[in-house]
Amino acid sequence: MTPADQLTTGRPRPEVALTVQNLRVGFGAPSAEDAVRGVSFEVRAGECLAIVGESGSGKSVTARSILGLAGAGARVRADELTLAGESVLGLTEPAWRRRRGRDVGLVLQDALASLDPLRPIHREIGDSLRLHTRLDATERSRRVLEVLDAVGLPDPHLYAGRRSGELSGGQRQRALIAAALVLDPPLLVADEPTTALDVTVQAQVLTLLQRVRSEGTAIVLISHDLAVVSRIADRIVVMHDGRIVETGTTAEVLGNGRHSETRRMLAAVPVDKPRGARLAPATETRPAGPALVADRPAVPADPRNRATPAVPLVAPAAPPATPGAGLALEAVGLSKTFRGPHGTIHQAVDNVSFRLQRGSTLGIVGESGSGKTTTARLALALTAADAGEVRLLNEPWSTLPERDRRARRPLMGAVYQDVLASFDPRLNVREILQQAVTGPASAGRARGRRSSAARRGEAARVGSLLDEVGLASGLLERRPADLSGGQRQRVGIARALASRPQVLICDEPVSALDVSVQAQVLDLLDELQRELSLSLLFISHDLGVIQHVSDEVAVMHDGRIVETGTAAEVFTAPAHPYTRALLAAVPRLI
Amino acid sequence: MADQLTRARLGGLGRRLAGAVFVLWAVATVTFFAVRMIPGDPAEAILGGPGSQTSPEALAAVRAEYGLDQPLLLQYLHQLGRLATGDLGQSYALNMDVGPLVVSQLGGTLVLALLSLTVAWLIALLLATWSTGRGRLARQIGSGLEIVAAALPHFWLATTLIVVFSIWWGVLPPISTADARGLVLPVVTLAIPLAGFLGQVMRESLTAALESPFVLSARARGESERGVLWRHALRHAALPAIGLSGWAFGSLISGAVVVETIFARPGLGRTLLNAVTVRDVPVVIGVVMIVALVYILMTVLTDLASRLADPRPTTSGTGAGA
Amino acid sequence: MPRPGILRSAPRSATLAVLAGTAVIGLALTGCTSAAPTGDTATAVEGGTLTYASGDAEPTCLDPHVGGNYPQALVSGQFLESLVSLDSDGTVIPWLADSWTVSDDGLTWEFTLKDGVTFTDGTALDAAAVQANIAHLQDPATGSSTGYLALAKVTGTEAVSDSVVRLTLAQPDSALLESLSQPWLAIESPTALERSQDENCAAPVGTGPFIVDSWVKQNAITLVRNDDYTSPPADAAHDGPAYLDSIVWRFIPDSASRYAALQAGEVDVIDNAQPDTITQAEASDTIVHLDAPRPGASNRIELNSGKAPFNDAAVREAFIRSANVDDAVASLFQGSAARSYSALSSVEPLGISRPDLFDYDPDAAAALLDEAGWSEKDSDGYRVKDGVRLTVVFPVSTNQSIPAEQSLFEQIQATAKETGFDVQLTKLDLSSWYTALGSNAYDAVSAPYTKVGPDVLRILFDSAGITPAPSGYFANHAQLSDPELDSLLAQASATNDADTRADLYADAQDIVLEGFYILPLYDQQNHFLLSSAVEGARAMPTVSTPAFYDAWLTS
Amino acid sequence: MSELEIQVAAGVDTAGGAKTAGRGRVTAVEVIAGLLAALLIIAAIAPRLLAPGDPLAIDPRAAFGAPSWTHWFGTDESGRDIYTRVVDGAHDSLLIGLTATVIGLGLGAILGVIAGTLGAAVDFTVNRFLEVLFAFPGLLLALLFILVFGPGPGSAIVAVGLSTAPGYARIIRAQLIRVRSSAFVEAATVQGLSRRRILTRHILPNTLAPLLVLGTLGVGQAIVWAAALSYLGLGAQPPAAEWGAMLSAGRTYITSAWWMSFFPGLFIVLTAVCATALGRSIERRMRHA
Repeated sequence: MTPADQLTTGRPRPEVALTVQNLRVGFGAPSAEDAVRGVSFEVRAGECLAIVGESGSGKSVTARSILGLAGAGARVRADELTLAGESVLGLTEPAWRRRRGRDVGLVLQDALASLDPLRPIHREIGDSLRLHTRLDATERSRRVLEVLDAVGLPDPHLYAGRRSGELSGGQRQRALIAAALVLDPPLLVADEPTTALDVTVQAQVLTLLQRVRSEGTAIVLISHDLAVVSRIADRIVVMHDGRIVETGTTAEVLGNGRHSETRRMLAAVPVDKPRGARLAPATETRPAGPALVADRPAVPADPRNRATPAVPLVAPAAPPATPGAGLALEAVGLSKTFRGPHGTIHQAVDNVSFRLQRGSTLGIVGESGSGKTTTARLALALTAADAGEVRLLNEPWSTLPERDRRARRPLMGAVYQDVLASFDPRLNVREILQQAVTGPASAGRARGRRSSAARRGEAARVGSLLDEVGLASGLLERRPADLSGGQRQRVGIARALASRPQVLICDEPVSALDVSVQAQVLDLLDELQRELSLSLLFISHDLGVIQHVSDEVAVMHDGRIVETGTAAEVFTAPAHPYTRALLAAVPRLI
Repeated sequence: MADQLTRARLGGLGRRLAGAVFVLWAVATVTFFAVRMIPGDPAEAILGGPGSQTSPEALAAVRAEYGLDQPLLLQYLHQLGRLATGDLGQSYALNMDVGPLVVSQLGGTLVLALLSLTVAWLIALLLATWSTGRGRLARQIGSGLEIVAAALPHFWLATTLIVVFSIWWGVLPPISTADARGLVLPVVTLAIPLAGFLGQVMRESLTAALESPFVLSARARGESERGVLWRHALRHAALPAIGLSGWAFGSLISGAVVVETIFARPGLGRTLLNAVTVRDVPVVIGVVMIVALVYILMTVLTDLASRLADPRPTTSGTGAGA
Repeated sequence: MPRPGILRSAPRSATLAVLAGTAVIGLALTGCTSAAPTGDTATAVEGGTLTYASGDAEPTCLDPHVGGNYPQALVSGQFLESLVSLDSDGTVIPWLADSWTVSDDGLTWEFTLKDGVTFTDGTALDAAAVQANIAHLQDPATGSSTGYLALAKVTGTEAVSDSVVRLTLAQPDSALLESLSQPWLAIESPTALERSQDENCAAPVGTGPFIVDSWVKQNAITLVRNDDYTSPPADAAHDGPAYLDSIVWRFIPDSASRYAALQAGEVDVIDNAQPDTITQAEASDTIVHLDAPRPGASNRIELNSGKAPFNDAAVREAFIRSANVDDAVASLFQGSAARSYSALSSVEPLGISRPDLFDYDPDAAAALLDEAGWSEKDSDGYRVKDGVRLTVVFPVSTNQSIPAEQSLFEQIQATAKETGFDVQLTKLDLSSWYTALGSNAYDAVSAPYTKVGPDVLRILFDSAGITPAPSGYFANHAQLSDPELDSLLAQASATNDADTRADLYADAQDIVLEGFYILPLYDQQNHFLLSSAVEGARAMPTVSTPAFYDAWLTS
Repeated sequence: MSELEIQVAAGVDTAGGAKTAGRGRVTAVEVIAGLLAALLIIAAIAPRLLAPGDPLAIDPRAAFGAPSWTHWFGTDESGRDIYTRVVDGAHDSLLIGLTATVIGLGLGAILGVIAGTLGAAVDFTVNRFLEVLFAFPGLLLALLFILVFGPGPGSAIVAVGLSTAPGYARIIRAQLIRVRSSAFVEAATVQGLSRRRILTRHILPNTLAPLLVLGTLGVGQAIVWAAALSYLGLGAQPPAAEWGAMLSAGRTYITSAWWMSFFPGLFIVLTAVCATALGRSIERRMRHA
């Protein structure tokens, strides 16, 4: 980070940047339950308040209500809503407009979409100046360059003329922050500002926000990720179902969270949790009985059911089942290039070799564009490698013609990130699983003439698959589109297990999930691995997840594997500088 | 890298050109052989149909004059050769070269089409901006108007407009005039259905743009609704509609067939319909060729316009005609 | 659809040979203002532009020598002139020729040309010019059909002097003068004729009151006044140049647009007026109706007597009696067309009318059919005989029948159905229509035929007309083959005695009408609507084309 | 692009925008469109139920009657009741629209599937072919077809079918390619399903699922196009009670009897609007089903 100018202009700060008292926000019919139900908090100058909660907790609606942007159909009521010392309750739209940008700035999650992709960033940033000041064009552009320089964008003169699509993820997030800071508002609302970013970039952005705060700007940081907010938040507010369930300093909340929701969230963070440790209450991983079909049943009041975070089910040091019993999957010298749109050549995977021991988990970690998904596809033999070979259970795999490989395909299952897309939209859960159970075998048989016994057998197998992944049989007739994210991923896992595979390729299987659902799925995979002696190739960008699930780890960067080793080796004594940089950037709880 | 890109772009341009030439050649070939499938003797058609009591000598003379006595393949090659040099042949019915005829009719149609395109754009923009962000009722009214407009057949609209504006109220001429008044009804006739199509696309992308995060960002800066609309959303809304302009031109040519006939305007559409009615093959080929040429040109222009409006490198083009 | 005249007019005009001195072109005027030459030239106003909107197809060549069809005649009459003309009684009167003589054997004609006439390109009108025109018409390269046929008997020309030209004929031709009166035999500048055909087609040069100024294809022809004009026909209302500065000759194929344009004042004259607009015009005081029926045959339905079922006269009569034409004509033409009971146009003095034969009488029709063996009816209500339905295949040319006429056929179809006829109307474009006729795939058909004089009967009903020409075309659609009729018609065309001729034609018509070979409908319609601001416009007594030499615009 | 592709593209977003309306809820537009469609179908199958008169019954004395209580839509030049004829015309018009759509959709589906399944060379060829067809915009292809095969209702149907086929083909090919490269097809490969089985079980059903929507949207456009050809005198002919032909016949009398062309035209528009609304509604429901 360049030690640039002050981010702020030294504009005088009100003592209290924001006061919210009993905020209620409702949508739709007046009778409908409010999305935000009586939220109160206060943010002082130079303070960072984090609002944490899972999707649907009401945190984003709260954030937007602070800017009067809850939406056209929203009913916003509060006992008090004071921004920079002035009440903004019942403001007219023009009056709101005069305050937005000047008194409060907003930073959104996806900078690619949050900056107009058709306009150069200097225009986007200059808009605030145009709207709120009387600066002329030269003065405006001077200030824009100033603030771009301050947020650490290299060579502002060059980059100011570019559009968001022409910037890297980190650059455009800086530009977005610059746009919010250009008028030096006393309050910055940041709604998941680092969520889609690679871990190293995320660290840089958090550092930038820290600087902003240290110069006296108040920050309201919205996030689902406790680990992220723990780095910069002074105080944390935990929201659940539209209410604040816990509030306190960062240390208090993280160290001594009292509310079950807080504890759940803390327990679910995989980073630094030993291999085999449960992340979610056992009842949630495989809810017993048909009543538990939802991802998150109502938080049980019974204290016996309370989550017990970080308590390993088995001794953390216990080795995975039967290691060294042979190789499940082996890749030797895999390479793959792709041709770009203008004849450019992109080396996606470059001489990648790895070995997956039977019954163990190999985690492949890397940032976006590192080649991990291509590696997964090569392992699945969905793409032909330019060079190198993949062997399955010590027998040829990638070199077989597809026709011959088909018979061996049942040995390998796959779990996908976008699991919904991996289901034929025309099929319901029963049909999906049935097809998976029948597998390629039925192709040889006379169509539709399977014996009734065989059909009964299939139905039984489908039922037992559902049990294995903890889904109620009531979901059989539903379509995946009607299920929740966690349920879908469970169906995905059930399908992968249907052919009784020995190897499971998991490509970012939990990236799209809320942290507590992620915890359930990770627990489930862990249990299944144990029960079925599965070998897992687990691919993720999330070091925390990888650390938690892997026996061995391979770190990918620019198409190459830069470091391999046991999880313990790689995470405690990283050898490669890139691994070290990655690890340093990982947000941890405190 | 930069070199590679330049070369790739040049290659793209070359492919594009080759593609255009290919399409023109194919259009010429398809048309040539299609019209040879017409039952009856082309020489008779030239002399005015089977009722015209032509003598065998006259037929022979005509066959020789138009090269119809040569083998079909030779005729085809001759035709290609002539087309390559811009010679579109002689009209059977109009007693003049097709090239100058078609070129002389092109202007009127282009003026009509371009004006209609502009007016359609304006109507679509107005309707889209009016009906977006005003709640469900306005959106449904806007969407309903667009669907109805898109379903309006040109011939019915033209007739209805003539009845109301020319016959009942007598405010606008029902035929082309030396001044611009005669353009009003034809342009409106062509523009309204087109606006229905453009508006549907425009309003949907406008809605999508207004719901996108960058608009939220702009609002969070204190941008007014009008500012949001004009500085951000409209440009995004216009993109798909710009991409449609190539198609729009084609649909306007179809419309021109009807509109030019009803409003007695000179132009390609009327020429084409006349030629089809009297089976004046060279004129049909000529009009088809020139329309294909202009259409290809329009799709290239459309692509360029799309790229200007959306300089993002990932733009996938419009696919119109390509 | 308006009727594209290119196609329609070719066969009609191609046979428009005029018989000696019998044509009387009626000029009926309706409406509140007279559009005929009134001699009221004192009040004529000079200047102004008249806009004419034609519903006929745009000519492909403005030189009526080339081809020779009605749309060409319509416009070329404004800038080209003929040697002679007809007055409103049908008498031949001088035009470019002051006088003429014919030898006793009828084989030599001498025409003395008007003095001091020059073509608008400065070329003088002299005997050589007439010779050049006749040569041009007879040159196969010109591609003349109408003029070529009209001059079929002319074998030689000779310039007796500068102003006297002599024509030599192979056989006597009492129709020569009428032929020469037609616009398709107009005299053009020999200098201009030497240009390429394309150039000449774009702007023929004549002696007329207007000059072709420009022709924007598919849009308009602009004509400007010939300020040196000296050669009006003998029946013109004034001398010297025309009153109008210019005429814009537009092509508006759509009849509703055409009328709307007239109503809106965008144009001053329209042709091919539809019946409903005529009715509206007559109710209006700003639009004047000019009715100028064409000579020749009446519009009629011909019944194919060459094959079943119409080879049975009783079935033909039954069909005619089952068709309610009167009500249909009244409703569709709203008084703009009178019912005809004749084979000939009402302007033909030798035509005879037999209203008694064409009553609508479904009972009589039913009785006739019962007698003829078509006594049973099938489930659809159509008559059958020996398992065959009583079907009348009726191809309709959309180019030759205006919409009202097509509706008339539909009404005939509907009324004939009540008696048990299954009339199958098929609307065809001209080429398919000819094909249907040529392959004898019709039982009834309606084909207009324009030809001055009762000799049209010989073309339509002589048994020789059944045999198709090599191109497939034939005129005797009724396929009437009656030696007695053939002989009557031959005698009529040979005789010089007017009374005998009239009797012979009357007998011939009786055979046609009493044999129920045709169902007459009305005269060939030819209606113009004029803005009431237009004064002095008229239809030429030759082939009813409009003439604007005497016309002027009231301000 | 084609009209259809626009309708489809717009429809997708409309369906997205309609999410506020809820999945299963029937909107007012759907009710109206459904009722109208039902009436049109009744008219097409059993016209006498809606209009007991004879559409061909003439009554010269009642010709050119303005709309009145006895003749809701007025009478035409032969005194025929226009309401009866419009009802009666539903059969021909819908049949023409449907047949043309089936032809277009069938051809389009064949071309699209061939292009999407038979390899790159075939895809390339079909694509070039479609490009060439697209260079005959709109009515041009139909006019050319009619030039060759002569005018008439049959020609008009095939001509409209032919000129809409490229649009369908492109939509179907794009859909097929989207499906082919979709994650669930990949998942099926991973399961070890054979190419043929993936094609018949997953790719084709998902590619052809939108045919119903395409067809419904397309019928409206096909009716308008066929009517345009009839109007130009190149399709169905009067006195056939086909709407385009009726409109064409009525246009002659437009200055004195506007109702003769107004009502048939109105029903062309209503049918097309109805088809669009229904197509969108089916689309939305299929998406959420």
